[in-house]
Amino acid sequence: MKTTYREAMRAALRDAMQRDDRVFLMGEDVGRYGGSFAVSLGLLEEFGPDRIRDTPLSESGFVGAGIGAALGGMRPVVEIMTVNFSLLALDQIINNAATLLHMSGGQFNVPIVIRMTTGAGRQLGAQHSHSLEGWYAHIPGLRILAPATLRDARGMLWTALQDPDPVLIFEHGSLYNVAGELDDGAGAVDIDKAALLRQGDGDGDRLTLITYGGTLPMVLDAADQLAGEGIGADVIDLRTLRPLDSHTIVDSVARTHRAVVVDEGWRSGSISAEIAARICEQAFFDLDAPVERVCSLEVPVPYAKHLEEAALPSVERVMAAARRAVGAGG
Amino acid sequence: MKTTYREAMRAALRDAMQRDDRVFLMGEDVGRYGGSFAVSLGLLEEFGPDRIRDTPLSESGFVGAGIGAALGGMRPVVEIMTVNFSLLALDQIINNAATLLHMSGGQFNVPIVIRMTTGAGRQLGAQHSHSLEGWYAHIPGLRILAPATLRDARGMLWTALQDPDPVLIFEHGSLYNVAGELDDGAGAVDIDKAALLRQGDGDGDRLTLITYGGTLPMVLDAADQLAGEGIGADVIDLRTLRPLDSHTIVDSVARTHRAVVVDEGWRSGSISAEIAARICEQAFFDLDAPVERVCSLEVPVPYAKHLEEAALPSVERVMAAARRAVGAGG
Amino acid sequence: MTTLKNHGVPDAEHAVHLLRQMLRVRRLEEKCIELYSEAKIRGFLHVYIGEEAVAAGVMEALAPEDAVVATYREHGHALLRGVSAGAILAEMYGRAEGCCRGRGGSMHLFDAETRFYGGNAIVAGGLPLAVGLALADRMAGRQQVTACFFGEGAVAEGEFHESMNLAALWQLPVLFCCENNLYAMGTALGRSESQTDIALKAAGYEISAWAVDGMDVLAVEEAARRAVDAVRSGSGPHFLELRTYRFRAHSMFDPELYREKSEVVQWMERDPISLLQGAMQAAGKLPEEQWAALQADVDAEISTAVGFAENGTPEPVSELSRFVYSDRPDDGSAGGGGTAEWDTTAGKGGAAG
Amino acid sequence: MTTLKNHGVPDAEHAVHLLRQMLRVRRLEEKCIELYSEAKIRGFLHVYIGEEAVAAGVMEALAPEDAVVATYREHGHALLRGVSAGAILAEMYGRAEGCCRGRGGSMHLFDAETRFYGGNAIVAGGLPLAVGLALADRMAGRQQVTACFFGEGAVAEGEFHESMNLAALWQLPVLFCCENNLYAMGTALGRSESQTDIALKAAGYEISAWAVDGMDVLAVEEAARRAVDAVRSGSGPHFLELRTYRFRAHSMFDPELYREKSEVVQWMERDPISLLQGAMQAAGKLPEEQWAALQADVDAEISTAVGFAENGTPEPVSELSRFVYSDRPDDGSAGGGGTAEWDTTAGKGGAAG
Ligand SMILES: Cc1ncc(C[n+]2csc(CCOP(=O)(O)OP(=O)(O)O)c2C)c(N)n1
Ligand SMILES: Cc1ncc(C[n+]2csc(CCOP(=O)(O)OP(=O)(O)O)c2C)c(N)n1
Ligand SMILES: [Mg+2]
Ligand SMILES: [Mg+2]
Repeated sequence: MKTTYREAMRAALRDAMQRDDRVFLMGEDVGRYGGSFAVSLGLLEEFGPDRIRDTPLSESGFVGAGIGAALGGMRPVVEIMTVNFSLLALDQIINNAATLLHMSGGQFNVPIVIRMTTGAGRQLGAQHSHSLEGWYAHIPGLRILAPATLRDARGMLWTALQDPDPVLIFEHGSLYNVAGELDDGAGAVDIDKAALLRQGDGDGDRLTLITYGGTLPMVLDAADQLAGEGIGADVIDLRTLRPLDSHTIVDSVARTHRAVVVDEGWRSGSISAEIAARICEQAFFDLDAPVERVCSLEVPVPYAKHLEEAALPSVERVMAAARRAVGAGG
Repeated sequence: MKTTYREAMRAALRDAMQRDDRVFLMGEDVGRYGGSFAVSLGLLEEFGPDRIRDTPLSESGFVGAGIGAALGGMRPVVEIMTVNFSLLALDQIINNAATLLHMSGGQFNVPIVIRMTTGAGRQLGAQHSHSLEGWYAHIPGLRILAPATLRDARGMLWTALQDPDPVLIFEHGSLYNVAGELDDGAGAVDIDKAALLRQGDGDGDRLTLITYGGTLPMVLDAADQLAGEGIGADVIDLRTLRPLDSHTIVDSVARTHRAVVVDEGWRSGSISAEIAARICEQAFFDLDAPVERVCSLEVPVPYAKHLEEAALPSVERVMAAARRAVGAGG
Repeated sequence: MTTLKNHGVPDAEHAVHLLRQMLRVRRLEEKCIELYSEAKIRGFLHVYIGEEAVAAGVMEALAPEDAVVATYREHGHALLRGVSAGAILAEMYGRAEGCCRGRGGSMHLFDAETRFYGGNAIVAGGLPLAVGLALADRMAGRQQVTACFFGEGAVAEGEFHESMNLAALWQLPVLFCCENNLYAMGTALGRSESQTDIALKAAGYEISAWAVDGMDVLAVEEAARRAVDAVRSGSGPHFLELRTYRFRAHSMFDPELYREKSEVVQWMERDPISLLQGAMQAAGKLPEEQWAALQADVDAEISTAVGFAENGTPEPVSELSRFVYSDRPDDGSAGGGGTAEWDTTAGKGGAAG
Repeated sequence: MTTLKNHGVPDAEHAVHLLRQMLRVRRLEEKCIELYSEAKIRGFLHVYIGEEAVAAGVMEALAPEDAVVATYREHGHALLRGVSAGAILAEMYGRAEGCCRGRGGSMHLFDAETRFYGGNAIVAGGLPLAVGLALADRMAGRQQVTACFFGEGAVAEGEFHESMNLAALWQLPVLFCCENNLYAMGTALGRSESQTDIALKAAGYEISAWAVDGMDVLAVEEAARRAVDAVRSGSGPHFLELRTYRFRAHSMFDPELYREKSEVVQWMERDPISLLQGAMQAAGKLPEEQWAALQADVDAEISTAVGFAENGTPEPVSELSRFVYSDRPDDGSAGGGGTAEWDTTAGKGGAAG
């Protein structure tokens, strides 16, 4: 079946709503507008305004209401238009969703799913271009997902809804229009393991490219080109940023001895730092070169196209880092 | 002069208010109550309610108003009672304070200082025990300070107020009562460099202990005890978490070849990850063992004393990590 | 001292019940203060002394299937909702027998059985939860009410505003109970709100609101019953401004620089317990020996509770990482089993800090 | 079509000025749409077409030393505040000559010279800034006013609530201008507010508020002058609810599923430009040739501006890291010089990713 990332997300929502009466979608303009990125287009007509629930502009209020509804037995899917606005709801996410289970000694779990668009690349300027999913991954009590493929766009939501605890799903804005083939029977996928999407081969240099979300297409592209240069790259799609599946990473690095992490977040304190730190901790004596990090430049993302492009990771920067890592110059 | 951390902070505030008419303090209960941690006790009487300005409970509102006042030419010191409540103000801090200069092409800098108490250790439970200063250090446009000594408590504020850009000062709650000697003439200190507070010596094993803020006393204590075991520890007080002074860290590690980072933040995605990553990037071939990290357990901080203690870094855990790092068992 | 509103002849048995309820809270908290000074209890401790009529009156109006959301000043709410004094004290002792296994402490009491959803130490942080609980009831077609308690200080927070609007817009079954004790820590109402008539503020959201004498438990109960009935019958959220006063400091650390002792003394003359007790005695409905027996009963309850807490066991440190995530059947997956510090033992570098 | 309120005999010269101001905004934005479809402008673009009377009327009441805070729908505000059409268009082209050197784009126009503090793409995010700007004026003893524009959608946000309260509590010189165009993206007012009378809501903060026909530039100006005078003279914040309508889609991506075409058409009959033009022509105060000349003038201004933007230079990539922190005299410290990616070149591992 030919589909797009957006359609896969929509199919996942529809499917969840059909399977479980307790599931409903709530957020700004999810209904009459059709979703700010058109993900929920048509669902209002199908499920009505109670279950496709438009909210006023009040991120803290409706995210908190989602948490309350989860406590009350529902399975809310709360959409925050973009991660940028989620800063207004952080108190509810961190001080309530992530902590209630522990504070209550195991009595109150919070089965909420919060979806939001993330990332830059569309010239929206500093206040609309944050990539904060890696930052969110710092918070115990949350599970952080970053579907990068059609399969995951289709399959992660249902698994997330089965989770008794809060799950945040970050959808990179540049992925919605990605089109491709998806199995007709595609459904729930695990959300525990990273995926080794490609295993580098050949007798030449080897390395592991680690990424997730919006930068995955770029990294796959780089891996292709590197293969042309005789560099065999493993490509790992992290898929879940918390808990991080170190095993898959360390396994690969133990074979390749070199790693490049690609992450659209700002470099300092990004999830790329955590990954680099873990590789050094857990594969120190396997490692033949420092772990390279390709991140966004540490600037508020600028509007102008040429400036924005210069600020974000690119195939060229990934390739250069890969070449440095294998000591092939750069 | 004998003083306490709290008194040193107060003296710094008084001093700044006296020196510069544009400086004022604003926050919940900074005036009539005397400050929730008694830092501003007595200042209302001295400077009046206009400049020691009590605010309603509205973190986003008054932090945003502080940003506006800074734009309007004032030099506001905004107190958020604790970092836990700063989550309510994150939109203003990240989307406005940290980005206005860049978005406006250099026209509008934001000379605000935001102070807040941070940290656990007083049995306040999950919603009152966050250590998020390292997390804040991810954000470009902010400068993040963590005074750990009397000298810095006394001296960082004035330097921060000279800074044309937003500065966040994190005061660990366990430090307020720390007493000691301070030069009568103690004043402004630089906020650019980490401090090598102690240089390990002897012919035995060597390592670098890196920390900041509330865990500094514990690390100094551990260094003393390690010396007794023949392990010579450099101790670095980071002082400023953004920008991070990698040079001081790397210089020391180049001599000691081993490092332990101690940080009260949750381990995954903490500033300890960034430090470990940088050491691996910048001193890879100098490093003889993986960088150790001693962080808080990844749980919402529990109330019960024995559980809280088990969750936080301790002298014992620092010592054990140090011994592991130097390969002395553990 | 007979400044109780005339509610007609109060049913003696019910009045004694209310008196007992208030007294239970009072004695529990007096004991907490004592235990705090003995360092048996730590952290922040916020007592409700002086405000007992509010929780006592409102709880009467609720049914067991209703839900309650409160603040960090919630010992009374928990107790009167049905959490035992023993479970509450054990929690403050950090015991496994505490209502949150020692993880919550004074500010974070929770109890699933009585649908007591906290205990929230973030001012106004509970309001959106209450809205959501009510939304769940509404969507599931249950005739349940969620009562949400918060201080007048919370009214300045954005979360108050957003919650009021959502509840009103969607006509959700929430009873907002604003405990207006005139101070938020050291900040007097007039220094925190441009409009100090809180009930009037609620009307700005098209929510029916009225102000009630929060020292008069009968008045509180009457108002709460009226409001709960309306909420339950589907006429949307209601709002009570309960005018009360906190007799003690904000917490154990508060030197009370911000108010005159005389103001406190004046309010103490309207102590909700004395008011009701006095009125009943004046009406000849509370014989001395009954009052003495009631007090003895309550004292016994509290001292049993202290014993329970004292004899409790510490939650094992080995359980510390539990409840970060829900327990799951052990499927070997990374997310299950309450693992708190992911992967730290898995590596070769031995990084278990 | 003469549904303008009777403001007495309008001064012809002044009315022509207002007409010109509105037309400048209209033509600028029509050009923006054109340029957008040619992909010369990117990102989000929100036009103000239909709402021009609001900015035009309010700006008349402000003095040069006053401050303005607006939203992401702010081209008109910037232009009428005095930012040149060239600097605005160059910004949308991402040019160094843009009013923010290409870093801001359509949603983030800023201009220090005219005290235009943005451009803010976070709904309600500008309100606290306006409160703070007014606080600074107040503390410094300056008789200045801060005008803060925001949509009716922003009213549901907590930041609105907190800002209103602070401004009223401290009696700060803010003029709140709520541009009530009935929709927040696809959400009609009645679906976002339980109380849809926004001016009434403001009164809940004890802020003087009144509703104004936002299609009638003379009415807007009159109300704004009255309010600004009151604010400037120290009688605290004032609030205008300006009832208007957006003729176009929310942004370039909006299929407008949420409203009827007929509703839009009906509102277009009250196009603020046609209304004033019609009234003046009816009163014989706008000869055909004067109207033609005015249009030609405005067209010339806009096409000059387009030329300016087209001929602008890209901000050099080497400058990208500037303005993360303020430029400082080169003291060699880590914090200075706008370094964006700390330390990446300093290490031995060659980690400059
Ligand atoms: C968001 C937030 N800000 C600040 C605090 C610190 N704090 C705790 S209680 C309190 C006063 C609250 O007053 P009120 O809502 O009137 O309740 P009361 O204590 O009077 O019952 C403050 C400021 C907090 N817990 N949460
Ligand atoms: C905090 C936040 N939430 C959501 C958005 C997305 N968004 C942009 S404009 C808008 C509608 C705002 O409506 P209103 O305030 O009425 O202004 P208008 O666009 O009608 O001028 C929304 C939801 C945002 N920019 N900021
Ligand atoms: Mg109060
Ligand atoms: Mg609108």
